[in-house]
Amino acid sequence: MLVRKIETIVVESHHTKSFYFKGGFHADPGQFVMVWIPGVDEIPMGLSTIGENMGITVHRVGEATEKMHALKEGEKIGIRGPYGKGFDILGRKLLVVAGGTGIASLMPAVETAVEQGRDVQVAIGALTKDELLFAERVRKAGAKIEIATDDGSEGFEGFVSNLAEELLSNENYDQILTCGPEAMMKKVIEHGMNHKIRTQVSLERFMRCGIGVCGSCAFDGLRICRDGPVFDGEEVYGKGDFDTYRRDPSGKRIPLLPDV
Amino acid sequence: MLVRKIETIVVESHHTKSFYFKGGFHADPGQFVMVWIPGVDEIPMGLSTIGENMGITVHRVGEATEKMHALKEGEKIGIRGPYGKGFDILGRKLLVVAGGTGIASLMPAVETAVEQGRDVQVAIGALTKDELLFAERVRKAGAKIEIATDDGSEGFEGFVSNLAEELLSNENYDQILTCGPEAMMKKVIEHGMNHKIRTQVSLERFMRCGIGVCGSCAFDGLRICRDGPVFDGEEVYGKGDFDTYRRDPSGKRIPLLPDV
Amino acid sequence: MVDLQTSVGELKLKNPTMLASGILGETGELLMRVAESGAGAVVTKSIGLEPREGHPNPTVIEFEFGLLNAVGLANPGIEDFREQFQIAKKGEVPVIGSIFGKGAGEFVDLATKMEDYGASAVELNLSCPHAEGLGQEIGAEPKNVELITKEVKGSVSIPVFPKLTPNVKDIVALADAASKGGADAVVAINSVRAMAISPETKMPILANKIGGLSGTAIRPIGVRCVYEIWREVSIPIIGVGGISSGMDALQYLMAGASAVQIGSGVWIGGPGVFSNVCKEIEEFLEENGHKSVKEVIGAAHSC
Amino acid sequence: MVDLQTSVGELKLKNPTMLASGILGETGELLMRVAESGAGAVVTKSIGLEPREGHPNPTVIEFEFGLLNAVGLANPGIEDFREQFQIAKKGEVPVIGSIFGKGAGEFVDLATKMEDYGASAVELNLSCPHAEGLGQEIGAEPKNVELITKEVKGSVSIPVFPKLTPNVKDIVALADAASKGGADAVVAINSVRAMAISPETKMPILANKIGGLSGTAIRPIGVRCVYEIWREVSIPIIGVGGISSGMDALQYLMAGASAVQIGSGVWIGGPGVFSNVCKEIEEFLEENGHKSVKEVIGAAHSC
Ligand SMILES: Cc1cc2nc3c(=O)[nH]c(=O)nc-3n(C[C@H](O)[C@H](O)[C@H](O)COP(=O)(O)OP(=O)(O)OC[C@H]3O[C@@H](n4cnc5c(N)ncnc54)[C@H](O)[C@@H]3O)c2cc1C
Ligand SMILES: Cc1cc2nc3c(=O)[nH]c(=O)nc-3n(C[C@H](O)[C@H](O)[C@H](O)COP(=O)(O)OP(=O)(O)OC[C@H]3O[C@@H](n4cnc5c(N)ncnc54)[C@H](O)[C@@H]3O)c2cc1C
Ligand SMILES: Cc1cc2nc3c(=O)[nH]c(=O)nc-3n(C[C@H](O)[C@H](O)[C@H](O)COP(=O)(O)O)c2cc1C
Ligand SMILES: Cc1cc2nc3c(=O)[nH]c(=O)nc-3n(C[C@H](O)[C@H](O)[C@H](O)COP(=O)(O)O)c2cc1C
Ligand code: FES
Ligand code: FES
Repeated sequence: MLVRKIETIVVESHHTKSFYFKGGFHADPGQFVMVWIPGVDEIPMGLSTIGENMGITVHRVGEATEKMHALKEGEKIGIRGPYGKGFDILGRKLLVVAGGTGIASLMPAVETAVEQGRDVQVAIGALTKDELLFAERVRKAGAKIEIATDDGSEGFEGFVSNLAEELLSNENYDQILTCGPEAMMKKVIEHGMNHKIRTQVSLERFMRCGIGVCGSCAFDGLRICRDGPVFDGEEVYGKGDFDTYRRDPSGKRIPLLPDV
Repeated sequence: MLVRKIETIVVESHHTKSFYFKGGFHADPGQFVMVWIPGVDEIPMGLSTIGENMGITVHRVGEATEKMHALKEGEKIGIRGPYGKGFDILGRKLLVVAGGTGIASLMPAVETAVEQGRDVQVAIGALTKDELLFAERVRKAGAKIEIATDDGSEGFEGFVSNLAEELLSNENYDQILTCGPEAMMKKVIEHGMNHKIRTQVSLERFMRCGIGVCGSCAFDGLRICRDGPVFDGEEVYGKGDFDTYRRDPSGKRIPLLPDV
Repeated sequence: MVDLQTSVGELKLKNPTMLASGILGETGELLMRVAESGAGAVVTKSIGLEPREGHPNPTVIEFEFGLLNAVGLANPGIEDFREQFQIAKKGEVPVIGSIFGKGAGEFVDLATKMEDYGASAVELNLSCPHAEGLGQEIGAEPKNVELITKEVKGSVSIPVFPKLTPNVKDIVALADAASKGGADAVVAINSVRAMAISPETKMPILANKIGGLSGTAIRPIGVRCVYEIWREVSIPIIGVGGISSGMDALQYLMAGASAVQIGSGVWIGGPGVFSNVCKEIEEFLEENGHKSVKEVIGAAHSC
Repeated sequence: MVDLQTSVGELKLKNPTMLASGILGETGELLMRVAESGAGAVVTKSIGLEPREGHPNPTVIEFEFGLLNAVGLANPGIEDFREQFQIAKKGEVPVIGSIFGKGAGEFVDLATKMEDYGASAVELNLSCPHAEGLGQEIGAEPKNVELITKEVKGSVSIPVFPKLTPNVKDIVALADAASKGGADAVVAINSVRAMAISPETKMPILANKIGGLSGTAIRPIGVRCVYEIWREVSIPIIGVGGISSGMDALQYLMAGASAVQIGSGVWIGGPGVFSNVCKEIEEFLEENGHKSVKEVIGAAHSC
């Protein structure tokens, strides 16, 4: 377990903050870490920034993320990782489709792909303008950006998956990378299949070990933490758990709520 | 613990045999291994050959070496190591002084030094002609050889330390390497000091761990297994244990018998 | 060709490797995947009567030499597990149901259910080192091991394997008690009570503070336990603790284990660890002139 | 500047690191060398009444994660050891005499001699895992620990430190017994009963078959033992097991140890391990705003 001081905290939106710390390890775009909030919990978080300074971007949804939000610069967190299989960054033209906090896990892929000289089109979706994350950072990275808000307060009015469908109809892409609610990703995979484009999706399930032994993150016969969290869209599309079931900490299979 | 098949056994004299096995590890000239004779004992042995095929040369003196001599090609021994600090091979002209089985631990140094283009003069001593070891191998390596036998049955009549003194008076050497009875090595160190030449000596004491933790091989404040077995002559010359005391398996300090 | 088939009492195995309890054993699909990856049998996560969330995170941390865990017997409860069990059986190797309870009555209820579900054997977790009132808190006493084994034996007809804790002065006494209770085999060992502190935060890392050490670090402890049990107790032994290679498994087999389980070995080796271990055992046996893995079981005792 | 001084009961130490018994502790000169290399105190090899050759070789083997040994309490006997002790004292740090015996009478005789020789304290080896009729075969029973401690306390005036075995269900009961017997501190832990088999020869590697596991692998076990003892027993604790860095030592200190011992850490780190560990502790304390090492003793219990 690495223990790191929080060097910088950035408020990204009313419910989301980024936390930066010195990594000291290599990570691939799409990998995650287990973040220990001492005395509270340990939770998985995608790396939203990789490099000498590592960053995670935390959406406040419950106790652990709440306590995380209450931490100050200089306080300590534990880090295990990086874990999992990240995105394969391939192809000349990439479409990146992010729903909500999903953009956090996608940012390193966006930045890496642009640095490698690829054409990157990002579609970010949020409920409303104020909850949009990293739009500026996407622009600064040199990627093209389109925005969708459910309430139309900025950009395209509607789901980002619909926006993605529009983009796919207008241009040819080689790869799609997506992270967000599974209902949204399911649509994106379908659009990808219609256009015969491979989609890579990043999934989330309850995790304990993060290293593929405890089985808590089971998703059909896959372990999200080790076989994923990034999977080929076609691989997960057919699975019974996709967009349907998750497991609670007891291992019980329960319905996946639409907004988780 | 590596377990190795004995590939070849060579009878070197009526009380000495060499055993060859596939090493699979790197060793420096002068290093030793702990040899496990399954069901019998584990004893330290200098490596008499280093390289892809490793060799040890065993003088039959007691139970373990007797059992070792009874082993056949194809039988298995355990190997831990290589351990310890070997010889520093330095200087243009080297004098190598070997008493009895001492030549075994010196052979890799002789061969390495010649390969490195150094001038090597070897002086081998034995009680009698039939107990001379590796004379042919020294010649084949391309080193010069002088022989001393206590009974005069071959070469110089007398102790090899006297032969060494003669060689030192006739030529200039940069380094002396020696292995054999401590009384002999003590003389060699003295001759070296008289000629202002550094002597490196290889020592033996009762060993258990071979890795510097158990303390069984204590020699004043040194551990033969880890700080040695090769030491600077001047470093050990002043020590109370040198040529005087050894320790038995209980750790008791007891007189060093002249021929051990 | 070397024959890797072995048996643990009446339970026949196509090879001597099994998945250890608590590793990928909570869901049917993962059990099936492990079976398809080459394990000779799979053991389920330890299941109790009711759903249980286990200890809060952190629950698992890794060292260079093993894992420390305090999952705390999280499980969906025996009722919910029925469906998972049916899926697991599709893997076409024996599925062994691991169970835990507060006393003989709970063990009996759970064992009966497992038999019902089609378990090939039932493993009694009398050894979890980090769950209050459960596991080793019961199973460190020989008389409890004997009693619970006897009660379970009296109520099911599938083989019964008590799993023993190494966190005692004398694991042989536990094995002996299991044998007296009628156990068909014993499983040794569960993880070793241990903990880790993070100096930077001045806190134990596991939320439960204390957990169980598993993996390479405990292999010499597990081998010793199996060796000691074999000398004194005549029922078969299933060896577990720190196995990740064929040579590791062979140490256990030669110490006296009729089969082995692999848990933490899945961490580095993935589900492929079972077929790799089998391949290495096979190569070793071939090179050393053996026709069957059975020839080396207990071999380290003949010297 | 951080103050590394600590004390174990009345025994004052310039820093919290000590040499563990059985490592380089058989001869005066090596004890002196370790003292001069920076250890805050040195513990002698365990000494008995008579010279003892110990078990035959192989007695020590190494793993990536620690050592397995069955030296078998080889020692030159208390009479012969007098001279070594006098040499050891030249190292100018406290020399603690470790002793083993078959019962209270032998322990008393040995302790009296050690006091005579000038020992700063006496450590009772009630925990060697591989010597028949000695060590843990006596010391796994709380009542023996209490009795032997009491008898030794009654006959010497130097501090008495029983060294405890982790190979029990409940090490706290042993510490409690030591405390009741009047111990000034307890030392935890001795090595963990373990073994290794060489598949190629089908034999246990150690001549004694069973030995004790030490080094990195057992650190989480030792930390757990110290943590458990601290919660229940109020006498000071000396922590030992798998320490080779400052962070390792800090885990023990925070678990409740007033000082630590290093044994197998000498394998990789050499005698320089003591000053390295001290330097690392010092740096850690400095960075974390502590003035004295005493501030972190038991710190992991406040959460
Ligand atoms: C691979 C992966 C990457 C993730 N990346 C991010 C990220 O970049 N940013 C972000 O804000 N969130 C991310 N999450 C989700 C994040 O882990 C949860 O939001 C967080 O654990 C909620 O904890 P809580 O105590 O605040 O909420 P709770 O009230 O405990 O739970 C809220 C939701 O979070 C889930 N959750 C709780 N604990 C865990 C756990 N140990 N593992 C997985 N899910 C859990 C619950 O199942 C529930 O659905 C990621 C999850 C995974 C699996
Ligand atoms: C670094 C080193 C390198 C050596 N290299 C060689 C070599 O190349 N060829 C060779 O023939 N011999 C070598 N020896 C000596 C060899 O180890 C002993 O001759 C052997 O151990 C004797 O065992 P035994 O049972 O036959 O004799 P024993 O009857 O047991 O004893 C005879 C002598 O050997 C010593 N001895 C016994 N056991 C050990 C032990 N574990 N460690 C050290 N000494 C022991 C005894 O103290 C005694 O002096 C070396 C010793 C050391 C320390
Ligand atoms: C994450 C984890 C969870 C475990 N859960 C259980 C369990 O539920 N029941 C059980 O009997 N053993 C459990 N164990 C112990 C293992 O089955 C096994 O006995 C132990 O880990 C030693 O084997 P290994 O070194 O191969 O992991 C668990 C071990 C780990 C690492
Ligand atoms: C080679 C060796 C010899 C030992 N001899 C003794 C001994 O004589 N008396 C004793 O109390 N402990 C002995 N021990 C145990 C250590 O003192 C220590 O308790 C144990 O090794 C754990 O610490 P470590 O991991 O730092 O080595 C010995 C350990 C080793 C490795
Ligand atoms: S979180 Fe443990 S297997 Fe994925
Ligand atoms: S043989 Fe153990 S210290 Fe040298």
